[in-house]
Amino acid sequence: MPALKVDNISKTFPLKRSLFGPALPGVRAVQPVSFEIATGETLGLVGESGCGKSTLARMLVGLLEPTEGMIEIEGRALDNANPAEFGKLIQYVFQDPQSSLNPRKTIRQVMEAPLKLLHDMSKPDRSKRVSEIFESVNLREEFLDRYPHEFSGGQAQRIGIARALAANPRIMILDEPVSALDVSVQAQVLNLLAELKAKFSLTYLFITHDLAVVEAVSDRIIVLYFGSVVEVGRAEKIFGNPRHPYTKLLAESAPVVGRPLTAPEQKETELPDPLDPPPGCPFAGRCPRSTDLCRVEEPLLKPMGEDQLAACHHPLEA
Amino acid sequence: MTILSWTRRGLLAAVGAVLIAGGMFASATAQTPPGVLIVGQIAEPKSLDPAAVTAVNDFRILVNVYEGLTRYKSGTLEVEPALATSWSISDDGTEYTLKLRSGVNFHDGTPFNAEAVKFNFDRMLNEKHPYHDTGPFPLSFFFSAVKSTDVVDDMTVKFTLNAPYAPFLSNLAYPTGLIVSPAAVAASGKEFGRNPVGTGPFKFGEWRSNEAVVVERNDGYWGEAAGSQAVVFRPITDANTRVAEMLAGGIDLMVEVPPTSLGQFSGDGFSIAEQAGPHVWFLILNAKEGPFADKRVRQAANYAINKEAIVNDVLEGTATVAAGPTPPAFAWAYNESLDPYPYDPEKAKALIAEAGASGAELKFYVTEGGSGMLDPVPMGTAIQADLEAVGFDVKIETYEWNTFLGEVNPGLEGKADMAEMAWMTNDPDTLPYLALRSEAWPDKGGFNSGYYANAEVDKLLEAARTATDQNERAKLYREMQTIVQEDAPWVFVANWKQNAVTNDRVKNFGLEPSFLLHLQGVVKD
Amino acid sequence: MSTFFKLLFRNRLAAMGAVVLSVILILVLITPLLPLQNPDITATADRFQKPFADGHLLGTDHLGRDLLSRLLHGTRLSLAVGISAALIAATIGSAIGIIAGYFGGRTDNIIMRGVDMLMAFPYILLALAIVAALGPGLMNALIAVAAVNVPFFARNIRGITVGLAGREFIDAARLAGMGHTRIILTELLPNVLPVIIIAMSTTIGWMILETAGLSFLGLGSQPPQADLGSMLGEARSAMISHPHTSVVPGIMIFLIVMSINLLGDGIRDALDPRLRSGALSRPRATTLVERTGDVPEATDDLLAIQDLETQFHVNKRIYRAVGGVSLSVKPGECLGVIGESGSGKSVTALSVMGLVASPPGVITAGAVRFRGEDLIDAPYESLRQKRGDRVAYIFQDPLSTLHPLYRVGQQLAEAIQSHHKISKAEARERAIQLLEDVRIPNAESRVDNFPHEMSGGMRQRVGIAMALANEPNVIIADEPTTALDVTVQAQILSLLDDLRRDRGLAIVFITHDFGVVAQLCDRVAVVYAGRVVEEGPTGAVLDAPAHPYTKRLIACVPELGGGRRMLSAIPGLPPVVDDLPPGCAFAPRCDKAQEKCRHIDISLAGTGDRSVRCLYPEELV
Amino acid sequence: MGGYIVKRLVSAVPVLLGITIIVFLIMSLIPGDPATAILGSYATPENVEKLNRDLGLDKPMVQRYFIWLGNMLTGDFGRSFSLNRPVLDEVSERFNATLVLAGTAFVLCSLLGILAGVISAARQYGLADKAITFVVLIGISVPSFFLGMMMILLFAVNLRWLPVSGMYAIYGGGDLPDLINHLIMPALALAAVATGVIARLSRSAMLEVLRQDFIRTARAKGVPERRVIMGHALRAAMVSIIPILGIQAGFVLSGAVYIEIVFQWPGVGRMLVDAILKRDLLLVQGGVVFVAACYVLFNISVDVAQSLLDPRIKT
Repeated sequence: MPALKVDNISKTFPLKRSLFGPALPGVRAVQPVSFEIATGETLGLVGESGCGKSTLARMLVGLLEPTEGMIEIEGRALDNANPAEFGKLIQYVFQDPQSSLNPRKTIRQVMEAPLKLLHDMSKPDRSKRVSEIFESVNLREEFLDRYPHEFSGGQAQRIGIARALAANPRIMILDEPVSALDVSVQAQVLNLLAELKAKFSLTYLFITHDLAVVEAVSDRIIVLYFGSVVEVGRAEKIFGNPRHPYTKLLAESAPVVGRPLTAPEQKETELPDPLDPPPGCPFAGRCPRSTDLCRVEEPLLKPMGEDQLAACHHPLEA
Repeated sequence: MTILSWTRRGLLAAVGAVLIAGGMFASATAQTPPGVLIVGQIAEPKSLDPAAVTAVNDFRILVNVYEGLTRYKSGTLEVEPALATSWSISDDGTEYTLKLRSGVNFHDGTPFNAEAVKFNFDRMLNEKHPYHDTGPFPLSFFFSAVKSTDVVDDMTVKFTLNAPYAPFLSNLAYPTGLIVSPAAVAASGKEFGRNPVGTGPFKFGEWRSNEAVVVERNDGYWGEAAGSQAVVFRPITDANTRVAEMLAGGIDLMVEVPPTSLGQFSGDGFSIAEQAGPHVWFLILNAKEGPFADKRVRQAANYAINKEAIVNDVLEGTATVAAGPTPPAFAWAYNESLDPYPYDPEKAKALIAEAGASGAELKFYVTEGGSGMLDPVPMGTAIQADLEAVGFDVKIETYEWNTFLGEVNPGLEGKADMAEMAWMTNDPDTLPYLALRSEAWPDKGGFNSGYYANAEVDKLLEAARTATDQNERAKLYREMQTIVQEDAPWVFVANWKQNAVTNDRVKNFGLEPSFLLHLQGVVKD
Repeated sequence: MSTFFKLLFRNRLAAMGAVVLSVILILVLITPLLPLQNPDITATADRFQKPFADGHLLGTDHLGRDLLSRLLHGTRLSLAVGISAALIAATIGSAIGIIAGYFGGRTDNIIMRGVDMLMAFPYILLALAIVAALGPGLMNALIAVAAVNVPFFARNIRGITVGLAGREFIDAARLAGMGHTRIILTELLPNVLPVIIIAMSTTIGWMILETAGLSFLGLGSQPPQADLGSMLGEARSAMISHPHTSVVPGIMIFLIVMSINLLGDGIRDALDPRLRSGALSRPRATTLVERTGDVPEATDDLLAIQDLETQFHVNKRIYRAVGGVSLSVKPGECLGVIGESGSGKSVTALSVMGLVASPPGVITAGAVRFRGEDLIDAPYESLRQKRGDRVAYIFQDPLSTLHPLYRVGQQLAEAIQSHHKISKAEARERAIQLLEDVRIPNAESRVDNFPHEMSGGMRQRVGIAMALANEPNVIIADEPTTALDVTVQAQILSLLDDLRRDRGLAIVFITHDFGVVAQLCDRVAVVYAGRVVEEGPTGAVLDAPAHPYTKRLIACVPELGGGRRMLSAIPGLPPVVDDLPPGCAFAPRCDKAQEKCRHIDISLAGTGDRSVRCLYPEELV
Repeated sequence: MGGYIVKRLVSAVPVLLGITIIVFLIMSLIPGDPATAILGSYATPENVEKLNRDLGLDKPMVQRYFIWLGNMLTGDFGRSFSLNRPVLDEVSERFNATLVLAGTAFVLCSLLGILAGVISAARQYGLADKAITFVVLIGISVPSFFLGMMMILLFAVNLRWLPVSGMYAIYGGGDLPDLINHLIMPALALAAVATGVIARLSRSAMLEVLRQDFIRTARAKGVPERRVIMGHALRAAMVSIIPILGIQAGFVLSGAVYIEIVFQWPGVGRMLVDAILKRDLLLVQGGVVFVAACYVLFNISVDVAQSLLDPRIKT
């Protein structure tokens, strides 16, 4: 049984109805998406800004209600309307650690809230548990009575992780957890996350735009483009051996020491207008391999070799 | 740095512009032209239809544009001929036949005649009259005694009353009896109040809303032509602003000078006119319930209040101490032998102790202003302090005038122990008849809000009203005053001396006891 | 809390307000104990006594009552009314505002429509009508004044709440199992409270004025009770003849309202966390210079930064953001400056043209020479003429660095017109040309776009076009691609590279990304805690880093193609630059550090084009 | 843009309808009635009742509301009891006077306030800043009616520079210089508080903006400082100043009540106060609806101005 099963989940944001015009169809931020995460697995989710990765993440933890589709955790379908129910099973680590902490509350107050509200723990139990968690994220207990602004980005992110752990979830959604951090600190946090995963037998969904990071932490990776999954594959293989042209573009764009500077594409490359999505493959406008077929028919995700799926009419050779 | 020089330049320019603007118009406060008298009024008139208005403020304009059948003789409250040259009264006192002045035309050129008089009274009194809808006519009850008005001939008119009513001729002199042009009413309809036409020494010029009502000399006036070419009535509601305008030369004449400002005008350049009138300022005491149900306590209140201090200090000498319910201005009916209650707090305390009312809690209705109320809040406050000094516990509640009347006129029962009140009347009958008889308790449609009842007084007042001989009436009124003073249903506080200030360009100005403002003879250089 | 008071009293006007208000408050609190006359005893014969009359310090009013006594009792009442009205309005208004702002949608819509209605109703008339309906009296005036202010609080607080409700900690609270009520009370309220307090502190004064206004209209306290408004109202009729009776309460109102306003401003500033960092003070047109010590000699570099020291003076603390940095570029050369956040790389770049915000920034030592001319002590006008003309900047976030309200064409034209007198049409032509130069398609139509109508990559191209507008000699690019997606970043980098080669531009490229440096820069300088720790040709430094920091930093960066793995990390955190340890700033995190490293001031040393600031370098240079 | 304006206008309809209900309810709840006010001292319950019947006030409240609303929609605002003339005539005449006064005061306070705020911000902590801060504080710390009275005392009574009251000279006036002459004091007294508020908020808006990155960009381009302040910074600051102007316009309109009383200005504010006191229901209702409609319209134009200034606002 997978830890998390997502079945055709999608999100359309309604547009404000104009007074005289016809009702508009709304903005589709996430196309129907399905995937599973096995227990103990780390699934990476990469995509550029505006591809819908945060919308997807927020649906997974119940902060946004999906327009359609279903979420199952360990075989149980979740009630979409109740974030507290999600809270016990699945937790979220935010990108900006400072803004995810209430500036007017001490760290202890922040940490105790889920223990009290989700797990109904008594006061001494809570304080014991908080100490344990704090120890496991390598933070000193004296920090507990301080306020969020007294911490650096790295420390604040550890607190954010600790807060998520306090709910004792099965799954953690990590939404760009290190992109606001400096490289020297980024490595510390990534290593910590790996330790915690083993220690608490967690399942991760790791969202980022940084290919090197996602490759370093994930078992499998999903590549998202314009709200749709374009490719899924093993972490160690997907960027070295992309089947979808977009994945290849991403991999080639990342600046790498020792690789000469080239612009992988020179054209005007803007994302399609979400208010007026083009038919067919959303990437067709940027794709060097696109044909008329691509501009008419939306490609479906198809298995391409072992453990790899891609949504492309003209996939790259393995 | 550039910013500095720039802001400095900007600032200089702004200051310069203001100075230039100020300088350019500095001469604009030029003196008003000669021959044009500018009067500071206390409010915008409601209407210039005499039948439709109730305020002295509006009357001050009306009496210069209209005339009544009778009028008050200058300097008195006695009735003399005006548009009626003579009259006769039937023996039973119910038929008044008036001879009208001939050769009088309204400002619109139509002639004044008996038909016009009939039109006027029918319009007010007959609900079926075609122009009754130009009302409402709130003071029509002044003539409620009139059963019918008949044209005897072109210049003779006869009023038939449903009972003898002594004040009738006096009421005809009251502004509600001013005669309007029937043709103009027919022409303007509901808008007649803004297009007035009468027979007076001035004719209506223009009405600039909230700025001025201008009346111009009526060159076709039957009597002596007016001394001014025009009179401008400016409504200036704020007394302070009115005083400032007077000081700054924006108006030539102001009425109702606040007592505290009188000192400003004592020097050269201004003259102050004073005139006692038929006004009495009193406190209604609730004789039905509470401590004032006991006559001794009511007398004690009269002793306790330092009226001298109120009229001389609070009112700066613009009033005299009242002795009883009838003001001395009605000289023929006034009881000279009455002395006001002296200020005697000790006696007051003794009386209160005797009545067992020490420490009583009193609720005191005070108004914030209102017709003839003088300075009601300071006066009320001073009264409160005096009453507290003799051991009462007085709570003031202030109300805006209209609300105040809404509270007081239906009677004080269950609400308050005392209330301020003032009346200006044209006849000694009016106030006691409407406010002291037991038949005038509020539930019977009168103004006896303190529920005073004395059978003797009732009898005297009824007799005085129907008596046609003035000496007989006077005797009855004097007797009534003695009884009422002893019974002390009110605290008699003050009789107002109306005042007005003119600047030194205004000549021949005088005030009338009627509180009306006749400007016919006034000249301005 | 103590910092709050410290901040409050640093503001001299606020302190003055606090002192005046406290004096008034103390006087008013002890009023019943003072040997004052009864404020209600009348002595009409003694009316209108002038101030300093016998037995009446401030004189008497129109009924001969002692003005001092009435003033103090009146102030007591007015303050009580003002404060209670503010409290009532704040409580109700804030509750409405928070509910509307938090729930949003239809609830918000309905509530705010109602608020709009009340606000469209002239508030004095509303107050008047309320008092007329309730009857006169100070209590009712208080209710009226409070009621008409509710909409203002509601609006204000709603605005703040909408901002807060979208913050991530609210999401976090929901995930922690909190319900709406709990979120409103424990998450939102504590954050809105300072705003409420600020709004209240500035409103009390207003409330006192409004109550005075109602008393002026004759609705307010009942005689003989004194409040400042009714005193003013009562004295009005004697204003011309006896002005002191109105001036006394008038001045008291002025003092109270002014001191409350001053204090309110002070509280607002002190509660505003940005003020602590000096963020609410205006940055000058150029960075403040307080240079001590010798000015280094000129060199023949195109642009030379020499022993530059830039500090931030915040309160009593001094942050040495740049602690003696020397860098130089020659024409056509690209110098990379790499470091983590807080290392001082951006401040160095901004110091070049005096663009460090000051306050709090101060340049305290060193020189910046463009073709030998020192820019640090250059007069404003000569510096301005070089800005954008000879030395141009490209900044990090193109959304916040372009003016949101001007069309991009206007912004480009302005860059040219600030230095060259050309016509509007010419400037527009030039702007279009520039957009084409940076390979923006449809430049003709794009020139009339507003920045928000463009994608991030397009905006950054505009930023580059703006830097190129006057064909400068040097471009300082401060993390120009950090906010961009990788695919866009690759395009921008290659564009910059092409431009550099085509035009012989010197570029100072500031970044934290080794990959970017490796691909674009000829030389690289590694900055740590405000100083250059290593410098050399890019290839050499990356292949064989000499400073332990450089080496370990490179090791931290995951490289694509390495698969799943543990990453090496540097323990500890970068130091805060207000309290740098003596010796090597990296020593506390360095596994090779010796005792000596912590004491000696280590200089940048090396041979040829490589140098390193380390006693025990990884490689010999 | 046109669609946006129409949309805003349509959305104002329920607000205005709500206002008619509020004003009608309040006026119905106020004790006392117009008949008492008309009859004055002679108001006996009997006379009052008769007069109320004549005035049509004996009908049920809901019925009266709909009669009033229906008439109003056909342009008939009814007749004022206390002034004995059509409400619409009186209100529109008075409203002009208020517009002149409040409009001038509004322009004054906007210009002076923003200028003061900009100078204050540009010279933060300098002498100009301190001087302006002080003057501005006086403006917002003195009741406007008190300020007005003091101005009359000084400039009209003692110095005789300016006329005490009114809108035009009674004789020989009526032209623009005469109007300006009468307008100076009341407009200044009315503008004082709003100028202070606008100056303070403009100052902080400017300070806020001056910290923004795009100001640094402008400086980095070599834009002269004066243009940085008056162009880039002020333009961006206007985005937060304009809504304040909208709110202050409401305050100026309301504050005109006091000033109109003190300076005897024939405006709608003074009229409404009188009308409330005299329980002149139709006049109050009509007047308030007029003022509110004007305020709502003004706010719509503020929003439109805002959307013209700031292209980021979706129209």
